Amino acid sequence: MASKINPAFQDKLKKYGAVNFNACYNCGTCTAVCSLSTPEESFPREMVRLSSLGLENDIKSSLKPWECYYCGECTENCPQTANPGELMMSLRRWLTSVYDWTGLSGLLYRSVTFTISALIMVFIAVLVLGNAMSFQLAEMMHYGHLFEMYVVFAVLAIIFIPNIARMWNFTILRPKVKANLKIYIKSLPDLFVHMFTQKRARDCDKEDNFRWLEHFILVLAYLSLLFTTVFLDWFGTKSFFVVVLGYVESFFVFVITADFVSSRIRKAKALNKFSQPSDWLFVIWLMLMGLTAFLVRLFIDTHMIDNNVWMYIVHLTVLAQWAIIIVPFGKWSHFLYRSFGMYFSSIKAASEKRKG
Amino acid sequence: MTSFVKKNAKILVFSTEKISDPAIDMAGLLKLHYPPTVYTITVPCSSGIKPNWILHAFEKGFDGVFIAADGTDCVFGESCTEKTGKVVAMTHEKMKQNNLDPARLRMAALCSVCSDAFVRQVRSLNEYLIKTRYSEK
Amino acid sequence: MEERRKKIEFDALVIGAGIAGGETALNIANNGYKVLLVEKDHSIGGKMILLSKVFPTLDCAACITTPKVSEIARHPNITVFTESEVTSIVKKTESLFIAKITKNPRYVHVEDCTACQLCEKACPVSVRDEYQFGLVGRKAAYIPFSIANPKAAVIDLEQCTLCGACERVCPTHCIDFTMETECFELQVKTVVLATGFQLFDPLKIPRFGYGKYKNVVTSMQMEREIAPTRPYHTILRPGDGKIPDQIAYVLCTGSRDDSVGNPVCSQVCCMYSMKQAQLLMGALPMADITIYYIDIRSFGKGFEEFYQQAKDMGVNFVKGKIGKISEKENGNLILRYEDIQEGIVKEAEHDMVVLSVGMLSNQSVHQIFDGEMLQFDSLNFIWQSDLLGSPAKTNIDGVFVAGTASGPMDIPDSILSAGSASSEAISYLIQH
Amino acid sequence: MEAEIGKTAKYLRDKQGIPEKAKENLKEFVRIKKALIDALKNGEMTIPQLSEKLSMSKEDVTFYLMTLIKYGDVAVGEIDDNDEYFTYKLNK
Amino acid sequence: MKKNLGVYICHCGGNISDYVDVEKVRQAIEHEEGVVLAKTTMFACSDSNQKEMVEDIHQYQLDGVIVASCSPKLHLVTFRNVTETAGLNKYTYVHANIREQASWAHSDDKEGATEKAIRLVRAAISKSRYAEALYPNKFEAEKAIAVIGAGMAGMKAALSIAEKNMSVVLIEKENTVGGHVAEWGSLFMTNEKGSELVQRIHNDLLQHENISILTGTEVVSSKGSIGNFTLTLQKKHQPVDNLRETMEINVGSVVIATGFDHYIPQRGEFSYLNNENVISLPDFKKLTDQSTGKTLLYNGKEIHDIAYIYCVGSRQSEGENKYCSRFCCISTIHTAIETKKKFKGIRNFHLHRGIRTYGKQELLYDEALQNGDIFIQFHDDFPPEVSFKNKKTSLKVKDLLFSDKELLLDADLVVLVTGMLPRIDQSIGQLFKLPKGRDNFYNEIHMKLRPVETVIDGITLAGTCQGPKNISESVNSALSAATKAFSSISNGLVETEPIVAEINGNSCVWCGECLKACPFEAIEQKEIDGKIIAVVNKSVCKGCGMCAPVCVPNAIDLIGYSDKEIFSMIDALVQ
Repeated sequence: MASKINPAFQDKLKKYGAVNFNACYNCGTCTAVCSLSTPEESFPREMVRLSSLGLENDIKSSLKPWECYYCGECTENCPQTANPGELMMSLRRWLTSVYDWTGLSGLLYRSVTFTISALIMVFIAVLVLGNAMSFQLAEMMHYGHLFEMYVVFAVLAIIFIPNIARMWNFTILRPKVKANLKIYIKSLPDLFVHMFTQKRARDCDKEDNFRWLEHFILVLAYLSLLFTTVFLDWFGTKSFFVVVLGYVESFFVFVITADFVSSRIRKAKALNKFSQPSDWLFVIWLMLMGLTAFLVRLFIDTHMIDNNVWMYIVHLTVLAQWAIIIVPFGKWSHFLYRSFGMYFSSIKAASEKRKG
Repeated sequence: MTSFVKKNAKILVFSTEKISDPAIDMAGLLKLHYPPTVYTITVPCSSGIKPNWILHAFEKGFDGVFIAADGTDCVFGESCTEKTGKVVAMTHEKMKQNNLDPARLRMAALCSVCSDAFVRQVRSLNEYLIKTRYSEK
Repeated sequence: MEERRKKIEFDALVIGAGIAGGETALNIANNGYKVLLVEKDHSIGGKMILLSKVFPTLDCAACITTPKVSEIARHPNITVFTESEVTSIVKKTESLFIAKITKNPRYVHVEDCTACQLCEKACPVSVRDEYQFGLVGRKAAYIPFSIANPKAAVIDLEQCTLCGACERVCPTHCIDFTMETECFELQVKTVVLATGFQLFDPLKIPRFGYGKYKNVVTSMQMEREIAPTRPYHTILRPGDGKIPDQIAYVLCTGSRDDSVGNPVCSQVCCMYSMKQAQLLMGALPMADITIYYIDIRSFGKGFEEFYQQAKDMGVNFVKGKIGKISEKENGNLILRYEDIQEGIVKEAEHDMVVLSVGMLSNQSVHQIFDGEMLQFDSLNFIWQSDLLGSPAKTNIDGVFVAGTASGPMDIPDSILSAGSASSEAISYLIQH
Repeated sequence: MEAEIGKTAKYLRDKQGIPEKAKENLKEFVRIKKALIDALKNGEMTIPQLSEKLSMSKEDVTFYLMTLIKYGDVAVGEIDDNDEYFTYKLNK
Repeated sequence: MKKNLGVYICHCGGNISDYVDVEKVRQAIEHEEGVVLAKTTMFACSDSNQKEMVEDIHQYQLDGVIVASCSPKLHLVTFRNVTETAGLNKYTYVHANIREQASWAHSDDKEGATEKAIRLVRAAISKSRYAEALYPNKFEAEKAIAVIGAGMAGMKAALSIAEKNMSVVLIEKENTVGGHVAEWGSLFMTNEKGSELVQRIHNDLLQHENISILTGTEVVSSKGSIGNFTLTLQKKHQPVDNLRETMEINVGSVVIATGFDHYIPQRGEFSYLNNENVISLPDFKKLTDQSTGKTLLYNGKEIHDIAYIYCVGSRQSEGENKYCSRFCCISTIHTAIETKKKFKGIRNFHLHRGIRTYGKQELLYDEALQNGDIFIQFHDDFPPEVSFKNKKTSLKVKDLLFSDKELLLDADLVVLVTGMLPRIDQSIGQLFKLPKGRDNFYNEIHMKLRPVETVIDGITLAGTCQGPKNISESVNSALSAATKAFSSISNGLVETEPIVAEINGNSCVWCGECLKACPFEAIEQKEIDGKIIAVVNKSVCKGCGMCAPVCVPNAIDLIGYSDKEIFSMIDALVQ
């Protein structure tokens, strides 16, 4: 079927951070140097081509952006400095906004003003709520904990489940991928393996596994910290074990994210050269999350918290911003979409295979 | 006639200044050996070789004649190939009339670095001539 | 040193004795002007004299270059300084340039040397031969190559053990280790820069494995392998002496590549690769040749027809630039690329890989101008101040540029550019 | 002139000595040349065979062998049945 | 016949003497008829031996010299110069090659090599007996040059000749100068306007007194050869006066700069002429140059989306034009960039067959890409389809860069990127009998050795009449042609090689075979003493000898290669 070219898409994509990708003269170096690219799934040049031609539907139905772990080799070796790595990143941002039924995701990516306003509004809301409770620590911590618990389910139910359904619609249903339930079940392990191990990232940079390891630990630390605070009530627990666990988890979270931030500042690698506001937001808030949680518990254990309620307010603000803005609409969601991307792509592969 | 035992046929080569002569020179430079009874007369262009020169050579005792033609490299234009061909055809005709084996005259286009080809050509002509002219001796 | 500077006077100074410089010198000299032709190498004829055959006519490079070169060497109005460098040029007045030239010692009196090669036989030292691009050895006392001009021995003093064997066998006593650097101060009316280009060094692209994998060679090395004055007895892999039968060409090695600082096209690589492919098919009838390209640029007279001819001969053209090369145990190479037409990443095995390296600017003249400075373009080629109206003019009145010193060019274009520069120089000499 | 014609090398040697690099290089070449020529005394060999026998890398064998052919010490023999490798022998 | 011959046999420091017994050679020939001196020498080419040869020539009153040494390619000229220094005519010198063709070629057979060397020297001696003194053919040349065609190449050629203080006649059949370039707007690489560039060069031309510019003038006939051409010029018919003015000019050399024609697409080729929104590149360039508004208007309609279809009339697999026109890729890309800069809301779509922006032109290709221009490469066999429905022009194309995906686009304007054709009016070529190449452009002698000269001495090619070129390439070629034309006649004399064909008037019966064989038209029919015979025009003959074998009465000899010389050599080789 013939597709209509739409050059206007180039400008749209640039708002999501894509740099210079239209300089591509289609030599294929990026695809050839990419260690994740295979004969079955060759990228990123195809995505660059689709983006230049503005074939939105093809991009929407593609899972390739999620298969890229941005090692930056394509960008380093691109003879036209067309930055295919950053294009793939931008496509992920754009896809996030396409999957998101609320449309907020796109606004966050495209507009810094909107992002800052949203952050400020959450901060004000925390202050207003705090004021309503006369800044009583115990009460605030109680409602804070309840908020944590409900927000996890709310985000999942209201935002993520519909969005992932949309993603499934774009990538599986509409392209008419024929897959039966057996395939869906059989492919399920891929979802969890990728979600928790990010094992593809290891293949990404074969010589240097450190980044993957850092990432892996961060994911584990973050998820278990979430579990520890929400379900084990870290701030309220008396269990020595839980307290220590929380310390260790939050320590890892802020140390590793601090390292990420510093490498972004140094722009050491190709993948760090073109950071967008959304990237900064993600790592800095994650770092703040770890740090403030660590400090809050430390204040509790050193009995300083009663005289330093502000510490908890800071933590709660960061937490609320994180949970309401960054997790559902920001870069956090990539973590989920990427895992589902791998899942869908393995379903696709299985159905292809069945077709012969 | 000379007294030494004849092992090789006497071959006269007409080569050209700009094209085939350098190839023959290079055959020497690269020490690609060929029979020493191969002698070269250099002319400007292979299409200027007269049939009566060739007949004279046979008459005086040459066993074979080889024209190292310019081919399409000729500095005087592309018609050289065709004209050299005509000279050979004319000479073959006259050789038949004089009861000479036309195969004693051969022609091949040699580029200016075709040393290997030259050596191959004269060796093969030499073998042919030895077989046909000296086998009974 | 200053006081020993010999003063000399010419009408024109031509720097660089490749084909462009040589043609320029001949044109000027044919009109009765005295020309000094300065060449830093031991032999004139530049890079062309080292080539095998040239596209699209496939006539041999030596057959074209050697008559030109001997015409230059013999010309009564041309003086050739080999192993010499111009160290400074100052424009004093309109049509008066003062140039300083350093002539390095060759340790052989060229006029007495008969190129008998006895010194070469006697010399015990063996080092890599730069005229064969390192594929084979040469002696420390040597004749650069068989069609070099001047055809005379050179002593490589850096590698020489000063045993004196060459000197003892030399029948004409032309070897002289007491030779020293000579310095000249030159007065000329006009200057032509024909300093040519430099080949891209593929070590700058580590993922192609040049230097590490021995069966990855540059196109210039392959050029030597197929030239009549070749380094080996036939075409062989330098890694183990095997006759190759699956040869790959990697186009745009160091051209059209911003990541190595050379974003422009070198104009000649597509064509010379196709030419080598055709010659290789002639020499190795069983060999398969594959050319990996981005775009085939066969734009000149007879070039497109040449491209079609290569396709008809069975040269395999694949659209897609090579991304990485890796080596197998047997010395064969795995090339990874995206087949652009199919959009699929593929790997192909070849037993020899030729990197078609591009042309870079030669920056040797960049610093020599004093006073009025010479200008260069963004790629450090000499800037053409009136590209469309007078392509040979530089920003300095009376200084002209010929050949690849102003940008990548093939041989016919270089010769035309030399014609243009000599025309400007002659006009300048007549007018001043 | 201080140096006598035909003895200028000695003059320069006395004046500035011999570069260490050149001496090393000559020693290396003489050693490899001897090894290759000794190996070929027993009969014709291919490059992979020589490489194995002398425990030298194939590219080094190729380089030095080709150099010895150029200098006239070694000659080219026959090609093997697979049309892959030539054998090499001593000249004369 | 010469009497006193001197023979030198060279050792070449062992290169010859290791395999050829040079002393035996010397002994074998020292008693040959006429040989008064036979010497061996270590290095014949050495300075000392050259000096000795000069002395010998004087002392022994030699009138012929033979050196048996290396290939004549190396030292023929050296020894010719030695004999000339000694006062002999250099053509009396004969060279025998006993290195490349004896000692080296037969290093496996010393006896055979020596025997061969003896025979080669004998043959050289035989030839030397007949070698006559020859003198180059010299004649006076007209010190003026005609340049035909006043486009960029012609104007620059004329200017460059005039700068060398030689008179030039610049002839242009149109009424204005500047050719195609004058019609163009901004030019690539410099962004100067075509008309401004032409104006600039024209002003320079007008500064020179020794240039006459004849516009509206055609060359109708040509006579003569290098040094002395007579051209008949005709003022083009003007509607006002019925008189057709003709004039004759005499020049020593002619520069042909007749340029090219644009390819005109056929009706229906990509809907050309069937759809008013399909135009050629030259027309599009004119349109953008002449439009002054903020938006680009064509037929009153705003233009935003422009599709360029490349290689129209070039690289044809079916048609006649197999060649690449070289300038069109970059010209289109530059035009696209300029159009985007000049007008609002322009989007460019390039439908090409591989972009050929060679050299620094690549930077412009990059700029176009950065501008967001879309490049789609189509297969040679699947050209884009142009359709016209509901007043909308749309294109369908399979993209080779994207797995042959079929793409659709709407375009307000389709620009056919037309290539260069050799001039349809070939009258100048016919007039001068210029040879043409496979592409039908005029052909040079040799692309690398003599890229602007033709097989007709005195006629050089400048610019695109020889093949597609861009402006700076045309100018380079024009200046090269100017240099060659100027150098050939600048001293007022023309010299040609003395080795030419000679016709024995007594034997000639004029059958015309030689005229047919001659590739240079050097043979003329002449009546001498009431007999019609063939004569050789020495200034045109190149000495190939092609006429000799075809002469039925054997009346033609090439000087230096006469029957008696060749016979004597054969005799010497075989005796």
